[in-house]
Amino acid sequence: MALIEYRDALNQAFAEEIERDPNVVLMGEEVAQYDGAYKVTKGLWKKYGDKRVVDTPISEAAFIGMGVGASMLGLRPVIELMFWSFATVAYDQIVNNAGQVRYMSGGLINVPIVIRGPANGGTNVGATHSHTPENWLASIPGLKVVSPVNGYDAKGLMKTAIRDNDPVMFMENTLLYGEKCEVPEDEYLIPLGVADLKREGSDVSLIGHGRSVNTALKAAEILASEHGIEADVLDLRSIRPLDQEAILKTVAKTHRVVLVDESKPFCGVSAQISTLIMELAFDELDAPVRRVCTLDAPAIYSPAVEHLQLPTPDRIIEKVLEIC
Amino acid sequence: MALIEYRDALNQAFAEEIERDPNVVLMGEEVAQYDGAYKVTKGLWKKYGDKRVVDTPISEAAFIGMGVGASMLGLRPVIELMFWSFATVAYDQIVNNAGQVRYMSGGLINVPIVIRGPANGGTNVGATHSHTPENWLASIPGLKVVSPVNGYDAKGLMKTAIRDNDPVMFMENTLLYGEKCEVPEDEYLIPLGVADLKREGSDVSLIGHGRSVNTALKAAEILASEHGIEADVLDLRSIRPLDQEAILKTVAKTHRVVLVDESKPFCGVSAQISTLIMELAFDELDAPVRRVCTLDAPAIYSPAVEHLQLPTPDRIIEKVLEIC
Amino acid sequence: MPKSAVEKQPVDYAKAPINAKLSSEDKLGLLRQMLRIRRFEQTALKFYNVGKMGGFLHVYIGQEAIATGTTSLMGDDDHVITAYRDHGHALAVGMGMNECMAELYGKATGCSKGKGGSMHFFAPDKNYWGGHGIVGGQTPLGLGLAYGIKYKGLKGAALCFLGDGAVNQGCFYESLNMAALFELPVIYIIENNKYSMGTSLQRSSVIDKCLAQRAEAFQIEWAQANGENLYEVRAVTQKAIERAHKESKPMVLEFDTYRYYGHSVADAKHKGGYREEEEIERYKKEHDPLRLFKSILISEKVLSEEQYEAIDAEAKTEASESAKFADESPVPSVESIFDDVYFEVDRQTEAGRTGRFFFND
Amino acid sequence: MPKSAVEKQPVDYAKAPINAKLSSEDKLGLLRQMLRIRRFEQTALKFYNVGKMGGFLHVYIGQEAIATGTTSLMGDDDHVITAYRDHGHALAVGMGMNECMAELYGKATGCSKGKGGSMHFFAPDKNYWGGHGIVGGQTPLGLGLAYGIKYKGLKGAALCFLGDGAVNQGCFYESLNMAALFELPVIYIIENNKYSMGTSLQRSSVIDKCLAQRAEAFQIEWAQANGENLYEVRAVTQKAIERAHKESKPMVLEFDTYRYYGHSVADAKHKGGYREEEEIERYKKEHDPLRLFKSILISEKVLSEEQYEAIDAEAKTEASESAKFADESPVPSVESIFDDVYFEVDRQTEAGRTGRFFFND
Ligand SMILES: Cc1ncc(C[n+]2csc(CCOP(=O)(O)OP(=O)(O)O)c2C)c(N)n1
Ligand SMILES: Cc1ncc(C[n+]2csc(CCOP(=O)(O)OP(=O)(O)O)c2C)c(N)n1
Ligand SMILES: [Mg+2]
Ligand SMILES: [Mg+2]
Repeated sequence: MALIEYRDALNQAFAEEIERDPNVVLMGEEVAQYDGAYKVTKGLWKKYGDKRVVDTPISEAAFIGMGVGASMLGLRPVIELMFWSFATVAYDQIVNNAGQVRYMSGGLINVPIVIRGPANGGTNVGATHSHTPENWLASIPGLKVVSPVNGYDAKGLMKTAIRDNDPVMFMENTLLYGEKCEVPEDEYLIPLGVADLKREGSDVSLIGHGRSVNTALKAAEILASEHGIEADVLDLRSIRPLDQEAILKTVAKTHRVVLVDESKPFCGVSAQISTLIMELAFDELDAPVRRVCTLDAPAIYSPAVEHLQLPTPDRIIEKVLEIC
Repeated sequence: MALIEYRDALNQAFAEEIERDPNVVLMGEEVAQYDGAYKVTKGLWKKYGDKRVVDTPISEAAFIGMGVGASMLGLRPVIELMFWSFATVAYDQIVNNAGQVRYMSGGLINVPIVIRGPANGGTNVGATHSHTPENWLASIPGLKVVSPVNGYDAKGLMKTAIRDNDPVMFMENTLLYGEKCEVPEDEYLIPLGVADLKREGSDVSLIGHGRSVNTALKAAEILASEHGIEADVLDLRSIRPLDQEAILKTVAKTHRVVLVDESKPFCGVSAQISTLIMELAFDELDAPVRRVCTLDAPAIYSPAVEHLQLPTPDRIIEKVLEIC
Repeated sequence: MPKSAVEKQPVDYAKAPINAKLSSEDKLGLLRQMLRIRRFEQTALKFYNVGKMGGFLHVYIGQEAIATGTTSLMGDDDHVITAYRDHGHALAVGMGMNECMAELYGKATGCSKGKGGSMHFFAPDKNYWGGHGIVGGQTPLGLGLAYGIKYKGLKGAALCFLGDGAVNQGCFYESLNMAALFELPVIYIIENNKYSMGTSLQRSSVIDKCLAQRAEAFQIEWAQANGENLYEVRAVTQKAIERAHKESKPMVLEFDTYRYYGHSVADAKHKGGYREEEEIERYKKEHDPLRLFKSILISEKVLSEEQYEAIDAEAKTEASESAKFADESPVPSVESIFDDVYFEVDRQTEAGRTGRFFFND
Repeated sequence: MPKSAVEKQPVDYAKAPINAKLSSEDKLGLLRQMLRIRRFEQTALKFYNVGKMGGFLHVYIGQEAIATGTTSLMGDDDHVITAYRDHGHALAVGMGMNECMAELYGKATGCSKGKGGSMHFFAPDKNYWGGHGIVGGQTPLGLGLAYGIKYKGLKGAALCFLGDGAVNQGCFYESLNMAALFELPVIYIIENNKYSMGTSLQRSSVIDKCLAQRAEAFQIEWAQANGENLYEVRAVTQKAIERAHKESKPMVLEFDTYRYYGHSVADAKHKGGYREEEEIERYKKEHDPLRLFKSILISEKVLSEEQYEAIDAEAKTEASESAKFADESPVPSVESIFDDVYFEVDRQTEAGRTGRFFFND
């Protein structure tokens, strides 16, 4: 085991897959010579050269479409969006070309690409740079969506995503890139569609994905120490495919649920999870499912305020106490 | 009262608002000289000329952004997307420029535009042309989303949308354009955020928007005649703002809910409504909320099959019988 | 508008090496191909109008020389992608009328299992990548095909077709810049039929000589030619393909052409609306690629009237038989709606069996 | 790379009518404006580095002559819109340092109430429409400003600024075609500082003479000029504005310029990474717009060293006072997060009181 940063865990995943499969190519703005805007691809261009690590102009629609087209011929492009927010200028290429071409060809084609980059608020970069598009994209059958909270998961899921034969939207987080965790020296993979119970408890279930899992874990510690409430903390890790069994299991165990989601509440991932529980575990519920989401407005810039727009341990605890 | 088609009701709304306000201008592909791909703007160019009704090149990003920019100077562009599916090539202009500029300017700017066009499946035009983006767009604070089921509502809501000082995403339906209904001769407006109870019943609540309301009404008739079940049929009409009171009222009345939604289930509008009921009316429920959505795959072309991918009276009845 | 090509041009282009080397067999094959496209679509129109199909039907008739001429030059590592007016290209690359007609009928035997429809024909085994409904959306995909070809070290080209209206989608210019920057062997072929739905070229684009000339902004070579003359199409395209193979350089070609029918069958205004009936008639009379090539082959003594009739009869029979095949084919099952969404699910791999993929309760 | 402008060019451009008619007052005003931008940003940098601000800070230093020169020509019906490197344009159109600095601090007294930050300054009362973070996203908005001006029958122009990297966003070309087609008075001004983040122009764009020349593809007039010389910027821009006012025609201008600091403060690689320290030093020494204009005014006997020091001191004081103002200003309340989302809600109109708008339970 080595204690490394989230960004370096991803970096290892890229290096290993580049060496394993000659069809893997990284592309995006500043990913090569500049080492990536957030240094996630640091050193890879130096090591693997122009063919495997490619800088692109600021033309997201063209280079994502290019990746999709190249993948139809068997390449495995791993395409960085400097921010997932910039998916808005390449939306047609993602939704229609990556997402629908297999279906419209009656299964003759598959699109083995990964589109990756940070998708989070909380860094004071304003509304245009703080979108959390996991609900937009997971709502589209044909796409897969992954959102890991730590380096261990990020590496294992990224390697799987690169080997997956369908388009995987991989959502990272600039607030997590610098966080460290233990990552094994030996190769490992983590399947998509398998949630991870990151904390064991029996009184309430906190369910989230991405950075919200950390917030939930913080809340869980306070709930335990100050309120004697023990929380299950379930990390979905992948949103589509979704680990429904793990969700139903924790609901059946605690009968009380608070969903934590750093995206917006309206039609957010939390709305889908809440609905799923309603549909499949209604009778297990001793109380209504509660949600703690990002406050429902565009991301505010003000550093003094934005961190309070995102879910906080306090808001989670408040919700938990309402139903426990 | 006159019995006219949905498309003509919209046409009247445009004509009346063009005459009322010199800042109203219609734009889009084929809206002028061609009378609109679906004849919704028929005769308006002939009558009002080049200044008020404008044909554009196939450049959605540019002409929607142009409309947003012009609206900042006080114009009231009503912009047609030949299909709402084409919003994918103008997504940044809609989400970030129409949707976020007011916020990022601290309220100094407002964007009084309407973006309109059909947003529906069921016409055998394939996956790329059958998107139902109401969940994508309603998930974005800053945007408003409307989806009327008949000509009367369409006219009243369109006139209100044009006068509204925020960006309104107006979602029509090619399967409804030809449907007739009674529309008053005298001017009338219908506010956004007010649902309409289209049928009265006390046993179960069927809630939907757009064309799914017609499907719900058909199901309600069969439920009454064949099963003695009387359904409330609530038409949301506008999705954001949302008439929460009307939803809670019907839930408190029937205690049983089936949501009908022609969009996809994952993070769809139906997921948001289900979650809202969970959050605010959990104790009113005698059974879990059920959903009838479009089958969760890209839109299939096959005319023999696609109509079965959308919600049908049968599937609604099946769900109702599960909980009644 | 191209001057009628009948009088002069054939002479020159027939002499172009790529055409000079054509055997009589080859030439008759090219004629047959154009006839097959026309008869296939006329048959499709007939059955569309009696309700055998749904959605849109965008007919290619009038433009046959372009798909036929360009794709006739393709080698093993050359690839094609186009927009929604895709029947001609599909047949030209060798797809069968049966799977194409069945697709229009929305049958399980269709090339896309009835899931794509008229706008979405595909045949990867024939290097044919569709068939795309979003205007301009295929242009970055064409770039990607070229990227894949180059990445794999193959000598090939990606032929990416688009219309005169599609040139105003921004991703096309993003693609041109990247094609030039990365030196990718993509050939953008603008089929300029003068109209995008009801909008004439003049009302949608500001240009100097032609649309292809916009390539100069990105230092890309371009050429404009008469798309009604199959020899000319082949000669001009051959240069671009050679360039792509030898130098891995992009190029933009523009072919003048014309569609005889409406934008789609729904298009009522195309006659006497946005274009004069007289204009349509003139094109049919003076600029028809089939008439022209027929007269050329007859003057070359490669073809006789009788042969022509025989080939035409064959094409008609093939077309009506494909309609019979389509009509008798089974429709997709409702369950099959969930197939072909995810590769891993279809193959029931470990990945495809892990987690939930579809969310109808 | 522009040859040092010190030796020769001033002579000519100073004589341009638009500059010749400038009073000494005016000239000192222009110098003051450039100095204010530089001192404001240097102060901002200082406090950014001690943690007074969040997010990005894109500094304009080195490019001051462009925002100052172009906006100095604006009349009542001329409008401006730019990208995220927007402090210079904001001050140049007359925004106060206080509201700008307070915005950087994320304070309620900021021009956008602390909601927009560095990339999103706005002042509609000064015809300044931002401040936009999505590269190229402002180019259709600029088109729309021009559309609004023309629709209202006003004689005005929309100045829309973009970077040398932003030219590769497709919506820019869609906008150019529509600007030409509809004859809209939009002037696209490319501030070519040679780099988009760490990518040199050569690695992102394929061009002939310059980026602006791409306008030829749409039959739009263009001009390239030296952005370090305020007189040159004014003279060249004036022609474009006149054209816009008189003929309602678009134009694309490109100004050679250079940014002394990193792309944003986060950009560590800009020195010795993607560009040589020597290059940066040379630009500072030989191509600095402030130095240049100062030397011009001194040679014109309009300015003395003492005056310069006084104006500079003023600017520095104003800047540090704005930092004090920002520091002492209140932060927005958490409740205010829900303000400024919907006009109707903010005004509590009937529409704003009907239905639910926000969805945190
Ligand atoms: C992004 C997008 N906008 C609009 C449409 C609707 N549409 C389909 S075809 C077409 C006209 C295209 O004309 P052209 O590119 O000249 O091709 P042609 O039909 O003449 O072959 C339009 C506007 C679409 N499919 N996609
Ligand atoms: C659509 C989009 N893609 C990428 C980015 C990230 N980004 C911000 S600025 C920038 C470089 C732009 O360079 P240029 O246009 O030359 O302007 P400059 O920074 O030099 O003023 C990039 C890639 C973005 N904000 N928007
Ligand atoms: Mg055309
Ligand atoms: Mg630059």
